[in-house]
Amino acid sequence: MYNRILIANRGEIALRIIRACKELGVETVAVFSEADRGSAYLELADEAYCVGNAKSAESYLRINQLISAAEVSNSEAIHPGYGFLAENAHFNEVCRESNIDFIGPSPQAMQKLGDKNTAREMAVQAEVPVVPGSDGLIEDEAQAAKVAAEIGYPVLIKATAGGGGKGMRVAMDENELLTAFGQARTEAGAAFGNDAVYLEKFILHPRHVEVQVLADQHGNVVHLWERDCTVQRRHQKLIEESPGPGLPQDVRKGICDAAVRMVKHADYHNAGTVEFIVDQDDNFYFIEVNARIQVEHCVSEMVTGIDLIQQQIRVASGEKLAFTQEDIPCNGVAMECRINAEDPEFNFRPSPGKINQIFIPGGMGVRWDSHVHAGYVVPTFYDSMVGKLIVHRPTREETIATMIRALNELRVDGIATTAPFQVKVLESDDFINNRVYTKWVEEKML
Amino acid sequence: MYNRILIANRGEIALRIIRACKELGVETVAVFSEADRGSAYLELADEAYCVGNAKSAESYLRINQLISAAEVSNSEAIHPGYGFLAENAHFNEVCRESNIDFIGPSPQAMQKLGDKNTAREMAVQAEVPVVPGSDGLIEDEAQAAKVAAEIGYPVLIKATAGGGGKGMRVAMDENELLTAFGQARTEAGAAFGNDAVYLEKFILHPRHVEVQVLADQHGNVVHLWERDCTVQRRHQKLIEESPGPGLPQDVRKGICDAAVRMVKHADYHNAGTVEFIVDQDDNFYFIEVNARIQVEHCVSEMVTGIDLIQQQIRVASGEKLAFTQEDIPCNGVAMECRINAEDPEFNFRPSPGKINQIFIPGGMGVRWDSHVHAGYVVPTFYDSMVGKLIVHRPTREETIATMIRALNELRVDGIATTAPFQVKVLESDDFINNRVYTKWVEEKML
Amino acid sequence: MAKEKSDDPSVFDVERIREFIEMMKEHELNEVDLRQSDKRIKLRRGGEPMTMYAPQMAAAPAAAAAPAGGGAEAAAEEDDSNFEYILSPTVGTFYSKPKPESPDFVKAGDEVGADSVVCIVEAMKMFNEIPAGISGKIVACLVKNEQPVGVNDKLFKVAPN
Amino acid sequence: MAKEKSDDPSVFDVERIREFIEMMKEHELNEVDLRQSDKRIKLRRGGEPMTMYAPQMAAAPAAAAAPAGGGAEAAAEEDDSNFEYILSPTVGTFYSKPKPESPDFVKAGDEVGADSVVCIVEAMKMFNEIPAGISGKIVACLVKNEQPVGVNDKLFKVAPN
Repeated sequence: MYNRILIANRGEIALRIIRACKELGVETVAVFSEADRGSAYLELADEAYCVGNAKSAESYLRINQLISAAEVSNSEAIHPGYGFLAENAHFNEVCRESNIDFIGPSPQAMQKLGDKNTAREMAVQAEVPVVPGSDGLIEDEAQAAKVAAEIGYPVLIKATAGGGGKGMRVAMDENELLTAFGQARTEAGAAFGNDAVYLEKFILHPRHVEVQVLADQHGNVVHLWERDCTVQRRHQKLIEESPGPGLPQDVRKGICDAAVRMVKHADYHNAGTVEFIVDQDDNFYFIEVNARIQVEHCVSEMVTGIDLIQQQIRVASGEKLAFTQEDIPCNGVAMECRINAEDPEFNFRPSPGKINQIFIPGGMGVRWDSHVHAGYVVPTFYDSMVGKLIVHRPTREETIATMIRALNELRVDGIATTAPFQVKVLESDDFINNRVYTKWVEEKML
Repeated sequence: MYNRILIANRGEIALRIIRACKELGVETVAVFSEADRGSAYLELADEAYCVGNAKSAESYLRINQLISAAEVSNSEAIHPGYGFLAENAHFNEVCRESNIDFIGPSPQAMQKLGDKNTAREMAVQAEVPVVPGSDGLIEDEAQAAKVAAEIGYPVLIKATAGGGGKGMRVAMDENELLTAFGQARTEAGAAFGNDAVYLEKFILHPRHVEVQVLADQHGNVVHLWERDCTVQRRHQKLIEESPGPGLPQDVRKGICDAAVRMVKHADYHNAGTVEFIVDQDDNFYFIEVNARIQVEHCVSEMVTGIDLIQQQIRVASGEKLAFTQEDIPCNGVAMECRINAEDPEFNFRPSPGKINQIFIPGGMGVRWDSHVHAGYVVPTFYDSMVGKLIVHRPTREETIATMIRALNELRVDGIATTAPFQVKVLESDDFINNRVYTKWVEEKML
Repeated sequence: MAKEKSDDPSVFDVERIREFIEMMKEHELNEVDLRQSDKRIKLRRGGEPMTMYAPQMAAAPAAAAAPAGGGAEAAAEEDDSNFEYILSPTVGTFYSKPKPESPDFVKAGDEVGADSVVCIVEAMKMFNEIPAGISGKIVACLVKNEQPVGVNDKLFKVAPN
Repeated sequence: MAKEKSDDPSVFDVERIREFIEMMKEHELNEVDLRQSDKRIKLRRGGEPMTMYAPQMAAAPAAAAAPAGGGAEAAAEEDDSNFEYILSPTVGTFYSKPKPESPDFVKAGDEVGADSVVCIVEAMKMFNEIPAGISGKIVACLVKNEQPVGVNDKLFKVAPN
């Protein structure tokens, strides 16, 4: 086990990692930008170094400053958290070249899985179902029309380098396809400097289901069950839960086993998430692998009792997993609401600024993960998430009731938060009766 | 189920009850003294009424004001919380005469169990082991000497109306007994206006172990396992945990079954606690029954997943228990630290006043039950407890590590708290290796 | 108020401000806001604003949610402090009249003496006649008939003689 | 402003403002707002105390835990503001001398020019010579030889010319 690690991140996840380290008896080195100077959570670290100005590019993304901080502080490993450099294979490599462990997968695995097209090919090899579509890139309209005819309309045109919906087009028939094809390429070229696109079947009203996996460096791979993250707004997850509501047991087993196959095939170690979409007949299709810890990891922690951050550090340091798949329970129902400094009354516009007063929810079944406090100023430079409210109760009904109770208890004076909107979602018939889909928020709640 | 209940209490437990009610869909009516006017938790209630001045005797103990508040607010039941009128059989009776349910046992059961001597007799009838001693009161020195010779020295002289150590004397031999007997009587008479005393065997270095029980009004009684509350300072519990560390399984079963026998024999319903002392050979002896919810109920909630306050309200309203003994798990290890506004640096002197700033611990395995926030003023008039820090992890080792981490995270600016002292206890070899006893804090830590 | 007492110092008078501030500290006031014609003296002290804990509940319980030291603050909200209040001595139901068919004990404008009965607060079947406690003119009745009230809830606003 | 009582100085009177400010500090006031006819004096200060988040760490990282806007506050601690600081442009190890056996680049009392090298900060095997950036007299070296430093940590205190 390490004596000391550096945390190349900020805010909630930096605090989360500090907590895990304290419980493991590992010393922590924090880094911070001028915008985060003086934040309370930095005091909990054993050391803290300023790495630059408020802008991420001038602080949390400065690889040389982060490596220097690790070296002067004698840190043996770096935990990247999520966001920033968490999925940057180059940073991953520089760490290892500097004889500092990167707490995550190998740069090679990260690279392979980072490219959607390669990842899809690996999935097929691992016999993980993928959305029917072109195997590889589409060169021209003619090929597009041919493939579309094979897989059947409606079809989706996607940019291989894409993300966040850019370079994406739906075509209901061949006419639409021929126009959309050009548009998608142009948009992709502009957005990513890479206009390569591919085709796949368009799935109506899908759910987003992902599987938490954990792998050591000795070939042992386990899953910590699935998370349903279907409630999203513009691809931003708002509510996550485990287990996936309404998933038949055989589908659960199938999707979790598929995730383990995928990770084994990619020769992947540390924590990761395999993302799927599930159609209305409970068929699941591989989407991508997130080669890092995720914001919503806490819901898997609650149902399994396993501290994922501690496990990340253990396996990175070379330890074998201390448990097998059979040892991993799935108790009750856990749910997480991301509390963002955004104003749902005004189209979720960012609401940074000073928190004059805050009443933090607590009590039976409630977990609160956040670095904020009365007097804390939410900076304008970073992600708008100010905290995560997690609830764990025996049944989904109880979990929803407690989450609503806790969201109503949370009172923040000085900034607006998404909490009131999340209450509306939790009270809606569609959510309670599990009739949501990835575009549900935009189509039914806004 | 009730539509609306009144909460005849304040602070942490008032908030705890409001939370349970919100999750049950029951409306709440809070009461408050002038000292608590404007406290944040009152806003969470559907209504709130001032019942008088800061002094408890002029507000939270004013039965007529509380009943009036229940009547004008159309409350169907009153939850007394703990302390104040929670074990006042007269208040219990007045509620029922006013056609308001008292959320707790019957006044008769409360009365019987309230008298130590009667309770002891009932224990004997229920075949619950009691500390060997005089069956009933000791009239004079001669009888005292005779009984002491039978049960063997050292012996303990106790006041039947006693509490808090008053009217208690240890005698190592007959000479000491003859002097101590008179002293104990005088002290008891002065303290309680009742100089009746009895004798029992003095147990060296006992542990305090109590069993949480829950009974409906249809004869169903279950236990929620035991709690070890051995770490006390002057009879004030500082740390509680479940399960009891180092208790052999057969002893656990024996003590829990005994508690259920006791409660059934007393024709008791609602939540209650049966207290025992356990000697160094793991023999357990009945001490008393607490006919109310207790501060430390949360540790039993964590290991069983059962919300005790919700259950109190359900059974009081006439519902049958929805589960049997076999359905009640005991998962992992839960521990609670009572955070008191006291300064351990200065002999635990009270430290009321304004909380300028507070950082509340959170994260994996941590539960925080408290009504305080930055800007809250801790009044001088009431109990010094400002919050409860509860941790639940798979093993005792992990639970201790997380509790230490969380206690160090808790920072309160403006008042002193017991947290630093509790860290010292948790880090001590005696606590880790389970070598503590009820006087351990005074003898080894102060 | 038009003609100002010549002994009334400028609002900028340092000594008077100091006295106000010491009063605020002594009585834990968060704010003092005094206005007269075109003059204003506004002073704020203490930590973070507690506005988030401002009243959110129905009339009677509203007082409950007023910030700590709410009494003082409530007073601060008044245009001036020339008024007093008749408070409820008990939790109960407020009755403005002895019988449903009879007129109110008092109405705005009535002169009352310390012993005049101004209302009844009923608690546990006991009908407590509430005396004004001060002599003066009723400015307003602050509670509706048959509304529940708590201890120290304001019942009437009075301009004392 | 024309007809102003002689005993009532201009709102711009520095002495009176100073008295107000001292009162505000002494009594923890957040705001003073005084108006009379067309005159107004409004003073605001501070938020709630963040003292609990004051530095608690070792020398180098100490800056880390300074309150937000710590720079300003640090300056406030100084008796006066006639000094400037040479800050570290990078995370690294501070070296006061080019070689272990050689003397320090600069010591207290030395005059430096903007281009004078005052120290080396080593990061990733790269030895960065740090220029003073201002000309003046070195008042103090604030970091020990071979001590780790972060971006913007204060290295030297300088009295500028």
